[in-house]
Amino acid sequence: MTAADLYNDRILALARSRTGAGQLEGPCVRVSRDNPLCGDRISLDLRLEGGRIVGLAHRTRGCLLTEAAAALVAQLALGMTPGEAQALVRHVQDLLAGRPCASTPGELRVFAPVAAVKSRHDCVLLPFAALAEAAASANA
Amino acid sequence: MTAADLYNDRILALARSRTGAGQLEGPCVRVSRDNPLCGDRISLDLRLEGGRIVGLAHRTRGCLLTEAAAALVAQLALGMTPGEAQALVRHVQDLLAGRPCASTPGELRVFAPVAAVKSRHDCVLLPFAALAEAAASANA
Amino acid sequence: MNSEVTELRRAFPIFAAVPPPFHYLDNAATAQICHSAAEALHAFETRGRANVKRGVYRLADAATAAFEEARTAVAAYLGTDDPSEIAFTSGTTMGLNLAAHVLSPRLGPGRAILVSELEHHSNIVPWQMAAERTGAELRVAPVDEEGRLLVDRLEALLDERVAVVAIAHVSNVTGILVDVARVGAAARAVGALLVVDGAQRVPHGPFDVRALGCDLYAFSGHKMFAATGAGAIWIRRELAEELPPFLGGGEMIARVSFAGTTYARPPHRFEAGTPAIGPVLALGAAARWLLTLNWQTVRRREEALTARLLDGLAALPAIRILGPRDIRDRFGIVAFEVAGLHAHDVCQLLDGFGVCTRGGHHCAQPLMDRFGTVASVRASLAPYNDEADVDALLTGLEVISRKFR
Amino acid sequence: MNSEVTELRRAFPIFAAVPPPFHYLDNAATAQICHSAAEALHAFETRGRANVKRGVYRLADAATAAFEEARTAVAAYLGTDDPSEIAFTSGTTMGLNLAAHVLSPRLGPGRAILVSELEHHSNIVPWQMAAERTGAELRVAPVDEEGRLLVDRLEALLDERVAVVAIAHVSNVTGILVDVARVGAAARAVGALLVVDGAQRVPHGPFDVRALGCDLYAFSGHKMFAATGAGAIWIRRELAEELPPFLGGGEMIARVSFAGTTYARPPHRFEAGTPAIGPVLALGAAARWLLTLNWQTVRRREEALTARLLDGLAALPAIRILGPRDIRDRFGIVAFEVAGLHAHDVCQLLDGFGVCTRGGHHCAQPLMDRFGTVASVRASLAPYNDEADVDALLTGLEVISRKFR
Ligand SMILES: Cc1ncc(COP(=O)(O)O)c(C=O)c1O
Ligand SMILES: Cc1ncc(COP(=O)(O)O)c(C=O)c1O
Repeated sequence: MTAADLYNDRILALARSRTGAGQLEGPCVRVSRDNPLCGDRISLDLRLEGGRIVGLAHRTRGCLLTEAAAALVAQLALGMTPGEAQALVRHVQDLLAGRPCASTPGELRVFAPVAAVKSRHDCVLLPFAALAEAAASANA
Repeated sequence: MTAADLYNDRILALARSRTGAGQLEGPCVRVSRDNPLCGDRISLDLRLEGGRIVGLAHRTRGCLLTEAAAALVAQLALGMTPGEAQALVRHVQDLLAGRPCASTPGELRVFAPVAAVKSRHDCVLLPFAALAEAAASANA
Repeated sequence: MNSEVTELRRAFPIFAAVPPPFHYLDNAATAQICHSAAEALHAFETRGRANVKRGVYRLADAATAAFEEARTAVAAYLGTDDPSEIAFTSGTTMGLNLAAHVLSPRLGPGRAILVSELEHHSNIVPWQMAAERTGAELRVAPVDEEGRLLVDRLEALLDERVAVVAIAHVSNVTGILVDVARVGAAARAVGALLVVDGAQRVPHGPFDVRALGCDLYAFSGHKMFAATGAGAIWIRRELAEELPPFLGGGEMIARVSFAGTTYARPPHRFEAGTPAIGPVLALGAAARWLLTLNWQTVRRREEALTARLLDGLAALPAIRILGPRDIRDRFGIVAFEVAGLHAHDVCQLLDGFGVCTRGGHHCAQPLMDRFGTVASVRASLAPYNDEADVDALLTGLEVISRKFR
Repeated sequence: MNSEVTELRRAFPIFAAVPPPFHYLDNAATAQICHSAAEALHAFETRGRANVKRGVYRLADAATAAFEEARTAVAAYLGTDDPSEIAFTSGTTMGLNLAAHVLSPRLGPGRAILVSELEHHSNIVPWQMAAERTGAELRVAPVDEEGRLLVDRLEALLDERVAVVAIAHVSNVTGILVDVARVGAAARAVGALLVVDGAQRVPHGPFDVRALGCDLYAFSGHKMFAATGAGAIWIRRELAEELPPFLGGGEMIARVSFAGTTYARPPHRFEAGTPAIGPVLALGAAARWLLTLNWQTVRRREEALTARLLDGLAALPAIRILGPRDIRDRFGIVAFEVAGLHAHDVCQLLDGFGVCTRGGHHCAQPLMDRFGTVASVRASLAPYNDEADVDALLTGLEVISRKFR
């Protein structure tokens, strides 16, 4: 693993895309999570209709990896059921543990190089964990 | 240094002599000291007349080295001035530090092998420290 | 020498370094370090040194990963797969002090702490201090004349005022194994928490800490063939989440401000400041290595050696064994007196035979008081000991008591 | 490379182990271990292991003697010839927690503790906890926009209610040297005790701790080129005799009984349980080795390097230095931000150039708040650093800010 692998063009492009940055108007589920080790933080809004995610927005203050992950969360989650959204975090965990499974969405594999850098796993996980928490409470 | 050097015949003979074991009748200075690391303890009585030590007795519960040192203290101190008695402990300290001086009483040299075993220095020092304390307060 | 033992000894660098005769029987004070622990320590300090928990460069990332792997290994040794139940400390003493502090909010006037008469000072003094600090009462469960905990008497001292029971798993003087599961059940019945001093149990093989029914379990790395400077405390997950921190500093916080500080979750809440990283890695390596041994064989050999030691001591005229004469529910730790000789003299003279033993009160003065003595000699076994070690001790004692009494 | 530095580097095993490029600039987090410390540690653990303070056999006697010699060496490094003023701890954090606990009897409602805004969490959280425990007030002396302590403001906060002042000798974020002697005089004038966090001062050469006019002085071995797992606290002799113990356990007692326990004299009163013997011996060896260096030369080189670093950073467009731009009263620690880039990303990318730096709040969130930021990158120097290290950092930053912002 080199820094160039970690900060590959796709991750940089994701981070710069700022997909989903902002906040939802109207009723939604809102969760905030932070990473106590570095102080990074995400605040995520989620709206469900007919059992599907129809709106997602986030305010993220974090490193490039967290920003990229937040953008990917915003891309992937729309249209998912809460269960599918919750499953994403486990797929990311498996990927970072170096054992992605066959059903891991291909888009997540952009984070495969992070597997080698344990101290950055939480950076990637933060937005996915926030999504899972929001999806769980939206479903409750 | 071997155990045989440490427990040489002269030290054993001193310890077994129990010189000075017992207690003084009548007015005297009495001090007690213990060695917190091993729980050994000496209680020492001292009587001065005309600026000289004329009586000394001790109750000692200790190892062979402490017993031998207590016996030697009882042998040496009689007839000494308080100042001479107080000087003994410094001579023993120098001896144990491996730098005896010319004026160190020859009798003390029986403890020279103990210099090599730091953990036993306090065993030898205990009776001498008690003597110094008693001499100082008898003199006060 | 037994060939299994010969092979085991190769895993301990000290035996290649100290010339014979070298009969190391002071394992209860500190055991020798195993090769894998020494190598983990040395490799980290000289080739992989970086601080843990925050750094992102490769050296720091690798150090952090290794640190967390050590946690996983120690958890595995205690039979749990939840590493967050393991907080690293500097040793058993620190762990027990941590326990006494984090449990203090449960203490106060009208509440009680129950310890036993067989405890090491490290499992007495922190509770005396906690009692003084909080106004709680300190109760003491007695032992019988062999030093066995009187569990009935302990149970009789348990009522709903008792908030904490603190007890050794194995005595460091007699090697007696305490029936912690029974104590735990009795403690739970009155709502008390159970703190176990595991210092002398952990070197004798892996076990299932959850099955003991205790709440906190403290131990030292240096007694389990790792380095000096690190130990650990296991804290039951559900309890750990509720407990306050003990020490304050870096790495144990979520956010610090003068308006108010919030704390990290377990185990980090209990790990303030830079940990003893090298010694922790050694502890993890030792745990991993110990897990590869065949403990049935090791235990059987230890029992046979303990019996040989007890029988040999009983055959010597001037010896008084403190504690039981049999090997029932005990590990290989035997304390004894030599009539007419001071314990320190005996140890010093035994050193002349290349035999390393400990003399003194073994930091268990209340138990010494119970045995009616001030000091004793203690021989304690490890898997690398064999018949030659025990026989050297017995021969030495025979000569010494003939010559010096 | 400077030939003096080349020679110095040979005294640090890491440089033979990690292939170039390797520019270690994370010394404020943990410094690399010097050869003599590594050897003292390894020799003790693998060839000389025995517990200290009680054993009489040769191995134990030698361990105890070496342990006390380490105490003497550390005392000498601090300019005192009274080793009983040195108590070994597991590190700065532990030392400061010890201070906060042993001084607690002097705290209470109506009393105050004074710290500063530039402190490391280890010198904040223990005092917040002490304030909460005792009902004392916590006062905070502010710093200016460069992070320099406003000593006038500190003095204005001092009145006879203040029982303890706790302050860093050198900031771990800006490298600023605090005028401890002036703070000490002001503290004494109101009868307050002064506790100094010396973690970042001790790696920069010997000094006279008594001349500082403080009462307790805590530091870590791993930051002064020794091993992880041990540090020390200096406690002024007369004060130490009066203070209660902190942790309870073996070796810190005079006599234990359930009727009442009495404590050993300093320093043993403050050293409960088996110490981190190997790491302590390493600390002693490091102190002895450091005393052989020519510190005038070392300091001059560090100043020149610090200036080169500051100038280089100032020349880069996107960099904001946190703290002073000059080298007056500061050591080689420099924190900075790269506009538009997160500190962790910068550190990760610098690692690609073989440059090891730290990113984050550096356990000094209040100071980060003062600087109006959350995280920064920190480069910190040691005697083995040279121009090549600083230049690699500057080149890396230049490339990174060009490519990734
Ligand atoms: C100023 C300061 N104080 C205290 C500490 C804490 O030291 P340790 O983590 O070794 O306990 C540090 C180091 O992180 C520091 O820089
Ligand atoms: C039963 C018991 N508890 C506690 C301790 C203290 O362990 P440490 O000195 O490693 O903190 C010991 C060892 O001395 C022990 O045998």
